[in-house]
Amino acid sequence: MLEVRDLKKHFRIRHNPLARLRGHRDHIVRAIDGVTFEICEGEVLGLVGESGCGKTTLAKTVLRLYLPTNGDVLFRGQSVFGMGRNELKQLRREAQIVFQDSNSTLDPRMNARHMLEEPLLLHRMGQRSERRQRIASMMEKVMLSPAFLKRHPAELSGGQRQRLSMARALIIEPRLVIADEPLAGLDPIVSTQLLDLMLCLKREMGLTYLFISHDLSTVTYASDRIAVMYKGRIVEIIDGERFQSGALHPYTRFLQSPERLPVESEVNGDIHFRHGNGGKGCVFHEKCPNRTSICTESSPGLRDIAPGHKVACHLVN
Amino acid sequence: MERHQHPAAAVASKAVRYLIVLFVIISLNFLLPRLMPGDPVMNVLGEEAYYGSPEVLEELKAEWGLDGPLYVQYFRYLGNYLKGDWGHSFLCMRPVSEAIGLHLRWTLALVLPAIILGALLAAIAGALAAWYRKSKLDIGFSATFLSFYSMPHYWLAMVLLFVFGFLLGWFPLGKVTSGDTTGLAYVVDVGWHMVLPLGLLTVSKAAYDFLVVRNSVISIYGEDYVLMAQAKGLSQMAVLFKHAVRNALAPLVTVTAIQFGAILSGTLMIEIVFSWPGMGTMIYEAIGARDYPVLQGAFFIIAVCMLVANFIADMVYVWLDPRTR
Amino acid sequence: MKELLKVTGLNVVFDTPAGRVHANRGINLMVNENETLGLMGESGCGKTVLFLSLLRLQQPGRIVSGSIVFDGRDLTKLTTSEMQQVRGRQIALVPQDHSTALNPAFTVGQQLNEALLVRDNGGGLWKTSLIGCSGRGSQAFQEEVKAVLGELALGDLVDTGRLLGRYPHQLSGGIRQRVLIAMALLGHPRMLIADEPTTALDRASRVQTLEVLNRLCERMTMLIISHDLDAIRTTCERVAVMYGGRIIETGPMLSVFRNPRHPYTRLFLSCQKFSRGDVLPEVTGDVLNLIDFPLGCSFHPRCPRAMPVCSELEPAEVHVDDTMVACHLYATGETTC
Amino acid sequence: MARLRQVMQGNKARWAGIAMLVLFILCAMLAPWIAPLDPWEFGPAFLRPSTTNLLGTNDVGQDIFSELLYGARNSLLVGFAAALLSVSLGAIVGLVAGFRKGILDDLLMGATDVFLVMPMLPLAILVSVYLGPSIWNLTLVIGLLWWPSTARVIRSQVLSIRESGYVESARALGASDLWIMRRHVLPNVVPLLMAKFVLTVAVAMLMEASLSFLGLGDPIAKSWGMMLRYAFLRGGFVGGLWWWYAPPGLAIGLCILSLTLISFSIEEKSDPRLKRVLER
Repeated sequence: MLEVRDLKKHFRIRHNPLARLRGHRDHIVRAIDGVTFEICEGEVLGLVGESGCGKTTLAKTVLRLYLPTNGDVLFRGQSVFGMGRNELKQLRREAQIVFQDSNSTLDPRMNARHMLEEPLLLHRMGQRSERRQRIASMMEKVMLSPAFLKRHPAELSGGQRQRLSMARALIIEPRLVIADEPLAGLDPIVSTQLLDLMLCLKREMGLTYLFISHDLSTVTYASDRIAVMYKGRIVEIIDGERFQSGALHPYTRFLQSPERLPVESEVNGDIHFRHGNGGKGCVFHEKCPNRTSICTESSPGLRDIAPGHKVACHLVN
Repeated sequence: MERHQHPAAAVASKAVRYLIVLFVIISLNFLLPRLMPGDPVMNVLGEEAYYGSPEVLEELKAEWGLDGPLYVQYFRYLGNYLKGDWGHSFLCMRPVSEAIGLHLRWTLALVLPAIILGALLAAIAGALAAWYRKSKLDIGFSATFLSFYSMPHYWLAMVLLFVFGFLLGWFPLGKVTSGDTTGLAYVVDVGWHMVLPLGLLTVSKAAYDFLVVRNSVISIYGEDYVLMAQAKGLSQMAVLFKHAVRNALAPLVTVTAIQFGAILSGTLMIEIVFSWPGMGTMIYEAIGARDYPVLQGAFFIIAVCMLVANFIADMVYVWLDPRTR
Repeated sequence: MKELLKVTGLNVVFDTPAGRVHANRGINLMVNENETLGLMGESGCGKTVLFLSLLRLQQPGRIVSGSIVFDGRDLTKLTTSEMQQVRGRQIALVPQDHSTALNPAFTVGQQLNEALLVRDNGGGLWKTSLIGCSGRGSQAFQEEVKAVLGELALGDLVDTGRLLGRYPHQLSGGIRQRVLIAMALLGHPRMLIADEPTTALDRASRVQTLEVLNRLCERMTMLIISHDLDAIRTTCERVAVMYGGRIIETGPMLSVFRNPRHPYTRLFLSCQKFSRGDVLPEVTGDVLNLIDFPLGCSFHPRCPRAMPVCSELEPAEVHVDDTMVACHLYATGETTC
Repeated sequence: MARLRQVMQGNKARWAGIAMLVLFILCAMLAPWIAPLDPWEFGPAFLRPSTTNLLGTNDVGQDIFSELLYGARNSLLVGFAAALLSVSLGAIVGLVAGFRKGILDDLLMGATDVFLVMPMLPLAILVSVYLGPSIWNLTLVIGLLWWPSTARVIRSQVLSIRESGYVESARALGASDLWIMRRHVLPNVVPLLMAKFVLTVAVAMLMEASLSFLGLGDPIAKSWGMMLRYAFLRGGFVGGLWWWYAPPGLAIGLCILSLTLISFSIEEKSDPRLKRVLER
């Protein structure tokens, strides 16, 4: 359904001319640095990685909210970036995104009804009465009582807001939903409830998910396949069932176990998470417990290890 | 996308921007008399010269750079301005730069202390009002400063003069000194003359700053580090004046820069009421006599003052807020 | 074991434009000397207000009734200046959000120095500002800070001198978090309150912070507020569960984790440790808001085992084995009222 | 109860401001009907306040109270007209610059920066001197010089809305630029524009008064600034005739106070940060 081919998104941190004269080079943040994967109709692909690894950029680039530096995304075989006006409109209908922070992604001046009506108006779906009906049934699906229709985002709890965000994305009946950390910042009980709801809606509406999270347990629970991302690259893709026991990449194993890792000397300037390393060496080599000389020199590509299992590591056979 | 800048580069790029502004101001000064209705020659030279004999007029035109094509005039003008030759005042019969030099210091003598004292007053009052929010103290401060903020400065100057000068006779009715004094006596005399205008300016300047400080302290009050400072065991006053006010200073500096024009204008106006021999009085007299070169020179020098103030504010801001470094 | 902190019947309310918020309703809590107590509960259940009340920093909330006895003194009866003596020097706080808890205008060194000055000279404006602002100070200060940072596994990791000259925004989250712990420790407090010490951190820093806390809890009294089960499991001897402004279950950590009694505790724990293939726990209803309480037990609208009595009577605290539960399921004749 | 009082307190200032402003506007509109005398008619000079001349007369015997009522007309007119001009200009520049990033934005903001550091009063004096004294020239000068601060504020607001999560989410739903402008940007900018307008009216009135006081207003037209000028110039001030110069100054001050109160209350309502703090 969705094919991502060698997608790259680099942000250029610009300095002004004077700073450049003083030796400040423009540097490039490689937020996503060559990502390839595909999502099949009806599956849930989980994407895990720590905050700052490029997950959100990936989600936005896939849906053409950012233009990529390189690479292509095919939606049903058609290039997302080559789409014309009408095709793009169709894409916006069929592929939706639920953002991480429902607090800022809902317009503070709109109430729930207006927010749910906006997508319908944008895609010219239904007459007034039909829209009303759709809104009511969507509210029911996400377990919000009709009393909430008049409320503004500030008057809703975090869980309710996130459910409203879901409703807003789903009301135009998309096929693919990219959920960017939908459970982040929610309490365990609320997030479990929302996870349950998301999976219910998937079955009910026949959706395909790209489920992005930093929380291993929810991703493991919900996903058919899991992709692990580190510093703008996918280091491992594996079936959800084999994830717990069969993961091979050292970074995935680090995520799974509470082992201690050496931390880079943080006070010496390198404060922010630098993405990628210009293609030299494996992205994980600085922290990898079992690196060898080849790891610092060449960057490993994703290789098939077993059916449905790809790893980007020199040391895995 | 965020742009990261080296502090020195930031300062340098600011400096470049200000140079451009300076250039625009000089150009504006050049263009205004030529664009405005009426003959530019008359606009620049004044009526007396204009209606004099034709030969003298030609001579004056050449002397004043009004002959030749416009672009030649322009470059000559630009060169003169940068050299410090800003024209000749018809009213007091001397170079504009000299007249301005005489008056500017008296204006600065009022403005600079007023800014510093006003900021201090505002910082203390604003912080206290924010801390005891919605108390009588807060309401009292807010009402007082708001009234001062709203009333025209020169009108307040008249009222003050009437009350403290005429009725009570505590302070002199204007001017800088009462007569021939030297040394310490002179300083004391000037100080005595300064009390009313300076006090008025200080409170006016503090009026707006007060609202700014109060608002920023209130919002800082909600920050975690203030809670943390309290949890550390600092006293209320230490939390307020060390942590909260320290972080309210940066917005205060920004506001001072933005308001510098207003405070300067306020000073110009009250100088007239207090017969204070500063730029305001000079401008007032020049308006009456349609002394265009003086008005243009005054506009130029005040603009330069504002640029300098903005530049200083930028640097102080960087110094105050480590996050901008 | 000696009791260090005992909270009895604490009620805290906030008056907001939307109505009166009952943030804490009759909290009973006890922490022994050298014990670590974990406090769990969802956001909005009143746990933040509870620990702020322990330091009397709950403004604009008001302590309506109840007592907070710390080391034999009732904190609710102390004057403001006496309370200042308690803060930092008796009870210290490690706040939740390391990115906002340090003042952006001062260097790390100045802020650590301030903690020391408060401990030695008191928290007055002059005593802390005149010397406190002026740089990194004396040899003794350097030594002491070095020792504390060493204890937090920061000593070998970073150059202390450079760290002290840095501003908070120049540091990574993990380092900031440990600077905050160091700041709390410099006051030599008898008890440490850590609010969600591991939530806002990346994985590596989280592991390290847990190690640090684990070491600290051997020698200190601590109150750790978290819904990170790993954090509670590795550090706490006892846990308390909070819901709707009340403590609904307390007991030894292992006993509560293995055999949760209150339906809410069960739900809370099961929502965090499900694995692939499990059926997700059924959750109905919404988060409680602390203004309009349901009659009876505040959990009954979401409770899978609610009984008729639950919507009528507020359950009393009942002791079952070594744990205390506030639930009608465990009520025996003599304690219902 | 405490809550009610709180709400009242927040609104009290605004209602006081609105009431005062309405009173002034009524005075201005009804001046010909409520003014007891013709303010241009000469009579006995320097009369003290009495029942016929409520505030006495000036140096040429014109009734000060009637002058005050008629003065409100010009002062308010200049204020509102100049503010309308400058806020419209500023709003257009700000919206365009904020919405069309790139070279146009750079140019517009460059111009705004230049204007922002220019001393307005001296420039206004200079232009007025060249243009000659007239109410309309004053309005034009103030209106054309005062747009940059509005442009700045509007642009930064538009920029922050554009970068906000909810605009991104609308974009993901397929919204066009025009849609986002209409449905998300404008509704969030309007309260700010209102606050700015009210504040600019105050600034323009003060400016008008100052320029008139300096002798750059129309000498025949009645305005509060002109009244202050004559009171100062023709011995009302030196002679201790407080009823001459006190009322116009007070009128200007109260008018500005009322406008300031109104603009603060609009700003407070629309600034969620301040609101959050207030609700803590």
